[in-house]
Amino acid sequence: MTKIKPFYDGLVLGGGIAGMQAALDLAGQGFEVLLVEKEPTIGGVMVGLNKVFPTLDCSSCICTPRMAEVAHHDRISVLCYTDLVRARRRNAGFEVILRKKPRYVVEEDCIGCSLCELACPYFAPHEFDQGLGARAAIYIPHGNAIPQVPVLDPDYCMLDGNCARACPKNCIDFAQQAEELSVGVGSIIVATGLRLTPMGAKKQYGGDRHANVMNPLAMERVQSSNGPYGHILRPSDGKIPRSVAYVQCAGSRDQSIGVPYCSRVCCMYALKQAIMIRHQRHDTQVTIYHMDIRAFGKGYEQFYRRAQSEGVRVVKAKVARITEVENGDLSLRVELIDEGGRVADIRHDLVVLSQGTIPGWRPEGALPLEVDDDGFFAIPDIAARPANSTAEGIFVAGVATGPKDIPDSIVEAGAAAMEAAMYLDRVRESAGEMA
Amino acid sequence: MSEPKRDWQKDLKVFRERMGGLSEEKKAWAREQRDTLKAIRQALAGGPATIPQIAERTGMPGKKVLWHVMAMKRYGKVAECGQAGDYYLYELKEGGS
Amino acid sequence: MNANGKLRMGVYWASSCGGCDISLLEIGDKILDLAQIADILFWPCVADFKYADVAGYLDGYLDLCFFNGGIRNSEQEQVVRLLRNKSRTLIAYGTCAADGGIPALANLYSSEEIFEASYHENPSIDNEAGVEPQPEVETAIGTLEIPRFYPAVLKLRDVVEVDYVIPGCPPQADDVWETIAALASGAVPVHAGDARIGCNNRSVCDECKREKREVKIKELHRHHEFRPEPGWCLLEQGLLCMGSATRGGCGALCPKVGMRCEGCYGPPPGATDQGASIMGALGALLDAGTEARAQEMVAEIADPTGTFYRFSLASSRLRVSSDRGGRR
Amino acid sequence: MDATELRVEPALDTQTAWEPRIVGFLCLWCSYTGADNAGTARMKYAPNVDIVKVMCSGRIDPDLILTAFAKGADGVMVLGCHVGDCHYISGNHKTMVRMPLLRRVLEDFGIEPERFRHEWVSAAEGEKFSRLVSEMTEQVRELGPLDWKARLKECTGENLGPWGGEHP
Amino acid sequence: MRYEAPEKLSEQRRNGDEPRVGVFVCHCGGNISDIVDVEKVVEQIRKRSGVACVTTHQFCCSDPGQAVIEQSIRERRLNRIVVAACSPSLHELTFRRAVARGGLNPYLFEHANIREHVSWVVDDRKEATAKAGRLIRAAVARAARLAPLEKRRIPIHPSVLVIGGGVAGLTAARDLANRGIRVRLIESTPFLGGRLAQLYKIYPTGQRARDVIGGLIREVSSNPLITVYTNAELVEARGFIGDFHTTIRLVPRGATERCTDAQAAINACPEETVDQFNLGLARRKAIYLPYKGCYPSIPAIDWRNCTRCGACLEAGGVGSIDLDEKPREIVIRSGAIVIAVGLNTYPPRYGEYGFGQFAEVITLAQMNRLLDPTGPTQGELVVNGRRIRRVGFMHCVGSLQHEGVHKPMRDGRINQYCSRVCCTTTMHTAVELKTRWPGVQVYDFHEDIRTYGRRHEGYYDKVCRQGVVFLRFDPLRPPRVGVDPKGEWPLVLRTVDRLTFGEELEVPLDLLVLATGLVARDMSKLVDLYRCSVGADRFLMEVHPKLRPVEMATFGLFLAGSVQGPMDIGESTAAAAAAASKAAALLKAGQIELDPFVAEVDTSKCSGCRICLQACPFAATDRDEAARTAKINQALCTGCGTCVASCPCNAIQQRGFRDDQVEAELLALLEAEEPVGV
Repeated sequence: MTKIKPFYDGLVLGGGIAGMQAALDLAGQGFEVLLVEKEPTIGGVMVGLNKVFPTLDCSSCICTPRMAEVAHHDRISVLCYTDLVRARRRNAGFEVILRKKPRYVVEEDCIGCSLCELACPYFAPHEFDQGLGARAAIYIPHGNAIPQVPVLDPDYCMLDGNCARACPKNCIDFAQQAEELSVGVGSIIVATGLRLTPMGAKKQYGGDRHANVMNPLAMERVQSSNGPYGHILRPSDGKIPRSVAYVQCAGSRDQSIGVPYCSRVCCMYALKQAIMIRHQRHDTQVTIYHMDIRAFGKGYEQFYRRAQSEGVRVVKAKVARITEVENGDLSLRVELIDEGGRVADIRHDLVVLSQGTIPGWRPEGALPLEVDDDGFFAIPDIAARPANSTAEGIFVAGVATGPKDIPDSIVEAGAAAMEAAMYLDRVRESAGEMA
Repeated sequence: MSEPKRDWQKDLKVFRERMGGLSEEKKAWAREQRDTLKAIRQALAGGPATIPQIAERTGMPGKKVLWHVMAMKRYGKVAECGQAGDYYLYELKEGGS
Repeated sequence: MNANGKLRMGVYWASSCGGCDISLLEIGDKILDLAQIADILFWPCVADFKYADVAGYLDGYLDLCFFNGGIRNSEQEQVVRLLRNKSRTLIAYGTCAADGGIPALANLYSSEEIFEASYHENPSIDNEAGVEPQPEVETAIGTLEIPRFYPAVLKLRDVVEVDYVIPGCPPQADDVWETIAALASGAVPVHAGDARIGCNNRSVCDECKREKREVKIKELHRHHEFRPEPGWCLLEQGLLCMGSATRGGCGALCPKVGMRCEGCYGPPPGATDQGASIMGALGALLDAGTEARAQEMVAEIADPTGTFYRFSLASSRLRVSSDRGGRR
Repeated sequence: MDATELRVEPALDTQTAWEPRIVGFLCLWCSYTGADNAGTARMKYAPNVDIVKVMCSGRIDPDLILTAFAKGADGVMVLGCHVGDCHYISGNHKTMVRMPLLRRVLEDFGIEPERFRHEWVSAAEGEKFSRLVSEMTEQVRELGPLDWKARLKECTGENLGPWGGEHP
Repeated sequence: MRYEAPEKLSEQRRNGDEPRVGVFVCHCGGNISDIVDVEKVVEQIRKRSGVACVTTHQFCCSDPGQAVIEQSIRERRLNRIVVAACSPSLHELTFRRAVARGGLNPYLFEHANIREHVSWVVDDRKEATAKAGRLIRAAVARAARLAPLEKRRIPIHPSVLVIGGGVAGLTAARDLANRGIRVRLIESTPFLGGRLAQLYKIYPTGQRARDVIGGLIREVSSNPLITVYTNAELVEARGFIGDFHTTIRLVPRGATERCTDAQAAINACPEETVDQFNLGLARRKAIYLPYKGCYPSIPAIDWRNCTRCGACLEAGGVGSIDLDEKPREIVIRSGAIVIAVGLNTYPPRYGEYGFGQFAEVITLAQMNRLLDPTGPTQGELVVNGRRIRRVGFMHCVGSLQHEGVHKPMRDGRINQYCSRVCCTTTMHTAVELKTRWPGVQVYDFHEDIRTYGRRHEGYYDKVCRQGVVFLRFDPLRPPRVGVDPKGEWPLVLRTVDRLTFGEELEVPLDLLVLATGLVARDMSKLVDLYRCSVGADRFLMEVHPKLRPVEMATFGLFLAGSVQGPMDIGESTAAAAAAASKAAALLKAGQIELDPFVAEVDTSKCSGCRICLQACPFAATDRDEAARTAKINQALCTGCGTCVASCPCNAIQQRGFRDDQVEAELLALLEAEEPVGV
């Protein structure tokens, strides 16, 4: 971990794939960058994915080298587990107040050996595995986390000092407290990513009540070889699912829950997860109930057809409701559109809800930025300057400007870095002229 | 390094005070987890079992059993050892108690 | 040298087809000159020389010995050690002496398998009693010994030091004559720097005039089912030409007439294992695209080991097959 | 398979206890990282595979594998990025051709197919890596020593020439 | 591969480079030493020849640990360093830096991973100790043969060539110039603006396309760092990253800057031809300006239709036109190249949904020209002299094609892919239509509606509310277009609607708009010159859609916009800015620094078999025609070593992974368990 300097050319908010790419592209052009991430590790959503569409590359194989590149870059400083308190315009740039949350571990001394984690006897729901797996009360977020430094979760810590006793470097620091930092920055790139609509958003689907109705990010973890189960199993009883359903637009294109827009990636990840299920269990049936299959990107339609040829059933239908029947199985009331709207009750033993994508963070006054009625940051000139926010000197990339797949996020991050670089040049030029 | 050596025991004491000690709720949670793990270990003492089998032996819901068994598996206390129908079998690992 | 100023020369034939002996005659008219510059003191193929005659010579008495064939049995080993001692210049003559040659392909089989094939299985064998040669046989006239059969064919260099190697199946007449002539005049024969006569320091591709189009191999072919386009690299056309993994010097004789190089000059300089060389290259050349197609293409190759190591098995990394099985 | 099951009881006479010697050629970007991952997750597996790291599985010359066998390895593993994941676009496409070719040659030499394993291991597949290593070790253990070095000596018998059976 | 190790070593010794290896074994605070018997390992390693010292440390990676390494290098005259600790992915860089601070070349360092690969995965102390010993002795053997290496530094010529003058090319050029970088932009047609200039309004902002492109052109044309060449054809290209030389041919435009009265010259021209800018919906002269406000504002002569009659010359005034100017060739040098040549719309074949057969069947792009008040009908909805009342939109014309249902393109391939922008463009156009002419009845024939992007769904919702009728067809049984048997309407469309029990419907129309897909342009020249990779969809292929989405496999070539695949305007500008960002990073650094693990050819062993030329995924292997051997372009080599394994003569070696280095490591691993020294 590098020492934090008093001034940076660019502040990147968010250490997901878009934020990392923006930081790399800005630092690549010679600027000093501070990357701030709220979680204890960089990597964002992508590092938790199993494979990525349409190439079925392993997600962490793509994401971890990026993370290492960011961590080792001479011109990038990384601050994990840190929130933005506020940024105020100052001179041509911004004064930024950050709040570094206590890890209770001295980052500089830790050697990432996880002896503390192994010494802790308590299990808490593991965020990285979407709660389906467990972790100790002190834990390294995951095998590919950067930094490889544990974080102590006081909510689950029983304060018995097992971890400190096990640490070979005496770096458990119970005296640590949140610390406020003030940094000057020339420009800001916001790449704060996404959240999904709550599992209970659509009452009739019972995502928050039925054990075997899963969220797609949890499914990614379940499909990963280093995931909570190591196999695809259902959460209610560890059964190998024989019939899996995907309910598309379960939180998108739906005015009733305030997400009227298309979440853009759900069709593709559903197809991808379906293929992965079929690869792991040839005899498991997978059905995708959808409104339209939006396979619009490069190679996506081909991927859609591949999924069908590999036995994934794609059915144009509306799912009215999901009810739990015996043994944790689920019954879906479905209106089959291509059969003239026939209504049927269909049983599955696992259901994945393709939830809507909503903004990962709202500025709430921390940044002088406007948001659109869709909740994402407003972009005044989305066609010609897609990375420029409503505030001068602040740029936006990735899902912060609307749902997006990984390639589009990465490309937009490059654009945001370019805009920030041009802005910094402009500011310097005028400062030079004034002097 | 000129910094004085960290005294974690002292720090922990202060930390404990700052956290207001252990709440009853938290103590109960820890107790329940201990009991759950103990029950699962007992259920597995007789040999490998599936999640529904453990659930039946312990009288706990499958979801809870699965979660704890997977926790034990992650930290090397339980291992997978074959399959029975649509379920995997789990067994206690030596030295994993 | 003899008092008459002639080279004292020996020729011997061990584990090989004998073609090398004949190839000495390919020098043509020069055979008459040979008589002018050399006295042949030992050449069992041509006249009835006895080992005892040779054993009687002082060490280093022979100026030159052309030894062709590898070492497969105890007699051959004794003779090569004898000739080594008696020869000032011992030349591993021909591919079998140099790298084991075709007889060394038997190294892929155990002795038992070889005997089984040679004395029982082959359809042309008439051996109802199932007799196999024994090293020692008691007869009325006493114990008869025949040479002991070795578990593998060895190249000459595994047994004795050699002064020069002339590879080729068979070697080229010019090289033979130039070597004899040079030694007769007291000069060192022209070699490639590593005592290899008739070789250059590159692969056959260097001498091959066929055009490379830098296209990948879409499909593999065998000679009898495919007529290659003239003037275009045979390998790129899908014939498993060994030229790129074979020591040059022959002038790319085979590719010149539309036949794939079979690799008789052994591995190129810098390489030890001819098979590894061509396998490395094929990795870059086969246009498989998918894993399934790669496996399909590999499966299409008839006898890869025999193709890649046709002449150099005895000098490959592994050299002999395991007695646990090997090829059936 | 669990690694602990594979470990034989330590023999009383450690001098004579044979342990499989296996060389693993791993590409840096996926498979080596996968092996690291197994370590980070503290997955126990057989200690018999020693890793030689290369930048890309496309660098793994068949000659290296033959050398490993000739010089005493009982088994060889070649692990690279999955097809499509190659850090160098298509380096592993060459591996994908070379390894099946080599496998056929090794079989002709009488080296059991179980002694040579070619697999794709991604950076996240620490579990797969540890499983493969343990499986491979067990397979080779069942076959016993290959000991090609001794085999070469045996076949060349007393005939060892000036180079003692080694290559000049 | 000859076993060269002994010679190499003796050679090293002769050169006075006798290895003195310093080995540092890390305890990692028990993480290693609790399992591995470090002392025993030290004893074993100490005995090995070439090892000058073996030191242990609690934490080698800590500041004091690194200081010990630095100090030992100086005090014990070490010239090779081995650290046995955690994974190199964590600390290889740390130790290389420490080695450099100690005064040694950082590549004389070898890392043995005895934590992740030993102590964390082996339970048994004896086994772990043995394995750690093997790994360390292998590292020592390898280290003894290491040679100093330097990072490669390749200078970059300080300018960028942008190919293509559409929205992506202009954006990239503008962005680069804004960062102070010299840009040359070449455009193959006489005017800038590309396809965007032909659009009417763009989604999701509803801006006039011409305003967007006009603003961009103004920024580009007024920036002194940008030189624009129109009517420029690619002729030849040489060079590589840092120093490309591209030859272009400049075709004269006929009119000169002294042409003050362009309109007079145009009016005087007697030759008329199809107006391609208006997609064949109008006609223009052989000397022309595509639209008012185009750039350059000087007219151009369409030489194919010009008869050189001289009428324009007389009308335009002295010096205004030059009919005799010859094309000239210039060479543009650049450090990087941005490719932004865009794409085409799918050309429907004759009879496809009645296209060409009926004047009332037009494409979506033509519809956009009709809606434009400056277009051929001054924005009136009149086709074939008839005011339009019933319009149908047909989706996926030329996209989402199926084998056996659709006729293949000229290269024998069908277009399986989705063209991405047509659904939203259709919805956007339908909104415009229903807003301007609420009485017009609109039908929409689709398979799926893919309004995926931000605010796209809004158009879909809006047209639904505006009463557009949606009919869903089966892609395997596409609708058919014919003449209305009743003669009431010019066209009738018959389709099976899957939304209403699959009944066959007849929809009479007086205009059918084909939402034609997007296809790659013919880029054969470009592909040939720069050795670009092309996908099955005929678009240029990026190195990796996620790792390097705007870069080509050949270093220094960047992709901007829809040359890569269908994109809308916002996506194109984002991609262009991303490409500009990559190019700017390259140019600003002035040089690139690359890992030193490159391949090199020993020309004395190379036989010129060209196998390596096919092995390299990055076209770094090339041929030296004079020497008839291979050569490796250090600027392009990525150091994978694939060519090394491919060379049958072992004439190629990879620095840092030479055969003798890898083999020494291998042999040390395979040594008998109790080593007796080398």
